Amino acid sequence: MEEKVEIIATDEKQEFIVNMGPQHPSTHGVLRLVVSLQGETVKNIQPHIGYIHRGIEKMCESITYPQIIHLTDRMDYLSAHQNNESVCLLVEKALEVDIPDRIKVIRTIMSELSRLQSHQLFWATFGMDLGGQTCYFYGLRDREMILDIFEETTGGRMIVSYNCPGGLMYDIHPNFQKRVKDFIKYFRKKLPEYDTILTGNVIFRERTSGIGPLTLQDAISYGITGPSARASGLSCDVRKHEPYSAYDKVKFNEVLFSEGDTYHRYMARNDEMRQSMNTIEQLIDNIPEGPYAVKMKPVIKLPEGEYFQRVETARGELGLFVISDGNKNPYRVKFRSPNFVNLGVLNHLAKGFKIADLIAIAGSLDFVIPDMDR
Amino acid sequence: MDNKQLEDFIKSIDQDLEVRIGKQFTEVIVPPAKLYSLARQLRENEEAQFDFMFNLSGVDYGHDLGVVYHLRSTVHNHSIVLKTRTSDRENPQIDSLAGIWETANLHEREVYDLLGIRFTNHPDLRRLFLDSSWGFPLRKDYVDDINIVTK
Amino acid sequence: MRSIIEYLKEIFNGVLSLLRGMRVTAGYFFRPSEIVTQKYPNNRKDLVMFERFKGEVVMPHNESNEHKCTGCGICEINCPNGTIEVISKTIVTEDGKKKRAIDRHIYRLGMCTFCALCVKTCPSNALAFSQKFEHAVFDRASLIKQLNKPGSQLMKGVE
Amino acid sequence: MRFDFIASYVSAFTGPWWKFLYDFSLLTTPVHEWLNGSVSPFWTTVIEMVVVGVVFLLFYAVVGLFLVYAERKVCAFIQNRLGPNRIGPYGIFQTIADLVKLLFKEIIPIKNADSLLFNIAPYIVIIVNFMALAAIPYANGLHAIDFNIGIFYILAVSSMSVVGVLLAGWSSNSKYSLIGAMRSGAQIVSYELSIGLALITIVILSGTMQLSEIVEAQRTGWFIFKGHIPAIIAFIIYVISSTAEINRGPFDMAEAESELTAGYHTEYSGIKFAFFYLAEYINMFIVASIAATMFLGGWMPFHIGNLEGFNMVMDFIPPFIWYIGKTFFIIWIIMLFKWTFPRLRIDQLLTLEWKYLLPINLVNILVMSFLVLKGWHF
Repeated sequence: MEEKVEIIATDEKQEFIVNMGPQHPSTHGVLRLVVSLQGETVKNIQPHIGYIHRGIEKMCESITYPQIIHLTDRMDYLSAHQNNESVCLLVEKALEVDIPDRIKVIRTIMSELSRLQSHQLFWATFGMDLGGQTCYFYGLRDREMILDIFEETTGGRMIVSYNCPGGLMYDIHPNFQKRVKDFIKYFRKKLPEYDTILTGNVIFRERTSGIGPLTLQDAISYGITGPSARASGLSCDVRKHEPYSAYDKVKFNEVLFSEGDTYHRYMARNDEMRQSMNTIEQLIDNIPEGPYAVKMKPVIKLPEGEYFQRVETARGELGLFVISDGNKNPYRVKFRSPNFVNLGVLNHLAKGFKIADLIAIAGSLDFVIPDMDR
Repeated sequence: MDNKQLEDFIKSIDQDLEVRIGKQFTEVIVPPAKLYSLARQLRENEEAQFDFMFNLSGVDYGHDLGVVYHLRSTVHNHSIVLKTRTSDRENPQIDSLAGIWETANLHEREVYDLLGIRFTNHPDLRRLFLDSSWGFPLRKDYVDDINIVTK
Repeated sequence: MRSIIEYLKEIFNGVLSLLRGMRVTAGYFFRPSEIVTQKYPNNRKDLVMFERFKGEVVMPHNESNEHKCTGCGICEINCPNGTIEVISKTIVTEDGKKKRAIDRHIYRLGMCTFCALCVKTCPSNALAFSQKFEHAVFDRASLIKQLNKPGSQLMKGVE
Repeated sequence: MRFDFIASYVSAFTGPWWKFLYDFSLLTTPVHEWLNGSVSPFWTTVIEMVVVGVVFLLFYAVVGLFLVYAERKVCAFIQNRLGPNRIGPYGIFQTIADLVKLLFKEIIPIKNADSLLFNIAPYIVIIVNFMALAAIPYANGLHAIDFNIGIFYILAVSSMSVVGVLLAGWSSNSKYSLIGAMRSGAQIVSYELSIGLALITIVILSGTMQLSEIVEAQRTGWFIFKGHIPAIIAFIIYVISSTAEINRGPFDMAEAESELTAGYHTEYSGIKFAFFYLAEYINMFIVASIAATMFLGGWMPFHIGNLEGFNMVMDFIPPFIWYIGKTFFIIWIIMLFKWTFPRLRIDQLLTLEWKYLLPINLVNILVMSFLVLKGWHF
């Protein structure tokens, strides 16, 4: 009798350790998850990051503020516009520069477009993580149109570097408004297709609903932001709480759910696509006339002090914390990147679920690895 | 609570704490010894309820090493900044707040990795991005002849 | 009985949702006109990049091999990662004054991050982006380019 | 040696030569008789076996390569892409080029792998495929072996392929492979049941297990129409569970790309990987063939009862074309499944089988038996 008990005890200790990554089809980059399994059930996850740690914070200490912008492009490459904007807003706030409305409106449109393309890519890769390969191509097909808009105006597709302290690098392209309107018209037709293929699909629902639930308390304690937190009911949209650029002039809803499972994290992003389109539609015809950039000093020096700027990227709140000693280089720059913080909750969410659910949960948190490592 | 009320609130907790009202946030300078108890009170006090830590950054002030905590309350929607610093560069030790806010866990690992500040009572203090062959690159006295080229 | 009806309803709705999805994909299967991919190297001739596309930094020269670069080095200062190196020389102008002029403008394409700060800050608009996007080469050394053409001179009227 | 059979060919060609298309026994019987007359019966059997073997080998390669190409093209069109388009017109030689590449690729030996099992696994899968292919009626008279328990034989043989998959996963000393193989084992064992029961529904209707007779019995109408509601339900269940049986999406748990990289064949390279890859497609061909034979009349043209005129018109299309058409229609549906649906989770897969397919199947068999007893079928 005693012997039998002992065997069971040792069996429970026997963990099957699987290394997921750094090269794995569904970690979306070089994230490495050391997963302890018991059968198919996940017992523990240890994320190992740092495979593309580039030391952006250290690099920022030796370059000037306009030069920081091109590094922020490379953190969360799907929210490049918002990342750029955080630096510009911080510098403008510190120097108390008054920004004309035209710049604000264009920045808002660009941010929303960039959120839209990020969520499209989320939809695409989430579908692929769950095994629906076709979603990936439909998502990319539609995202390509936004990238074309970006390319026409900014010259870059993902790495846009469009904002600069005091305004924008160039004025919008003459075709910009027409193209955006065409895109919205096109995408409003295609979005129901997304729902038919994935959202309504019975397999998809079974795979996602009830998987990896995140309670409101946990979301707050783990510091989760963005659509992942809003699916749990945490109202954390910086665009609502601390409106920057032209967000105080537009009407949009903060998408909130209370369930917090994988399905609702997905739905939060899905609904945000609609909200983004509404926001763009409100602004695209009302871009005020004016200069596209304010004349700034050739060498930008922030007054001594500490500055903090939050922006809402597609994945959550990006905080930019800068300590300036009055030089043209910042003394210390800290990026509070949403992905890095969201990674912390992965173990908590996926424990006790199957290995296939781990993929779904990690997919629904929508990681961008370069943003974690910085 | 606005910045002024927050200042009074902090003073009511501990008279000796230095409170500054900055451009954006009320800043509290805390000695490392008092950090944990103050954080605990800020988290649990009904009036304050700073339940959301939205940033934690380690700073090398040249002589001192410090940590800056940005806290917010999702209930009352006010923010506060805690600052702590230690002058021990050889073995800097600061209490871990991972037991109060779960998100501090990863943040503190990052600070340990890049600045070498040891967080006592941290559940899992390992290096995060780099391996042990590196020094602490975010310190101002970090030297790397190969990778950091200055002209 | 009710549970059996629920059971059948569940199956019916599930199958229906699957069929709806299949209708979308099968629809695309029968509409090859909506294909978006291109046969890339075959359509090189009609590929037109957007005019603002940041392909690589170039220094436009006019017909008489003149450029606008004065060799001031602002692009080098503004470049965040040392992509640009301006090697200047001192020349004597016609009226006998000593003047700084460009000797070689080195551009390392392999390091460039296309932040556009050099093009943006150049006081004499000497730099521009070309729309070339096929950058692959077999030798890393050929990614280091000299932007001013040999024997070129400063355009008249540019200070 | 007598060369009489040549005379019969000549007479056939001077007459309506296209008769071969409608009855392949016109082509094979003279050869068989000539061989019987020339050499001893033992050698006749040996020679025929070799010839049939070579034909199947060629058939295997051609069908496998074509299906790989077809899948790439189908999925490309579904996904708004062009698909392979470089080698040959519309890229039809793409898979041949891929095969040549795989033939020349190095076979990487795996450290600590059980080399005997590791090497043997792909061959088991291939052999199982050949055994199943032999019993399928391709056209009138084009049938390698006509067992009286043909459908039973195919079921028995095709379930062997799981052995190859399990061996591959176990022997390659990789955790991903092991998980993939274990999933595959659980999956095939459960779905074997559904396939069997769905086919038994039709066997009840036809009253025989011999494939040639099953096809012949559909001369007056395909079973899916003859058996109406229960036959249609059985057909749907068969298509779903056969998709699961051959480890294809949405049931591709065994190779689940986004979870297990490539599942049981993660560690295979070169031609051994190609074997697994081809076997997957031939498996698809086999299950589609069985579906076509059992539900859609095999090579039998589309007939409506005693409508002579209509049946005559349909008979003009050669049986082989009918067979290929039906098989590829089902293959297309299976491909459409894969490229539309997300993957199920392993426990959902088993839930689907045991909670939904199995009860429906059992009720369906009851209904079908009742139907046959009462004679309420067409």
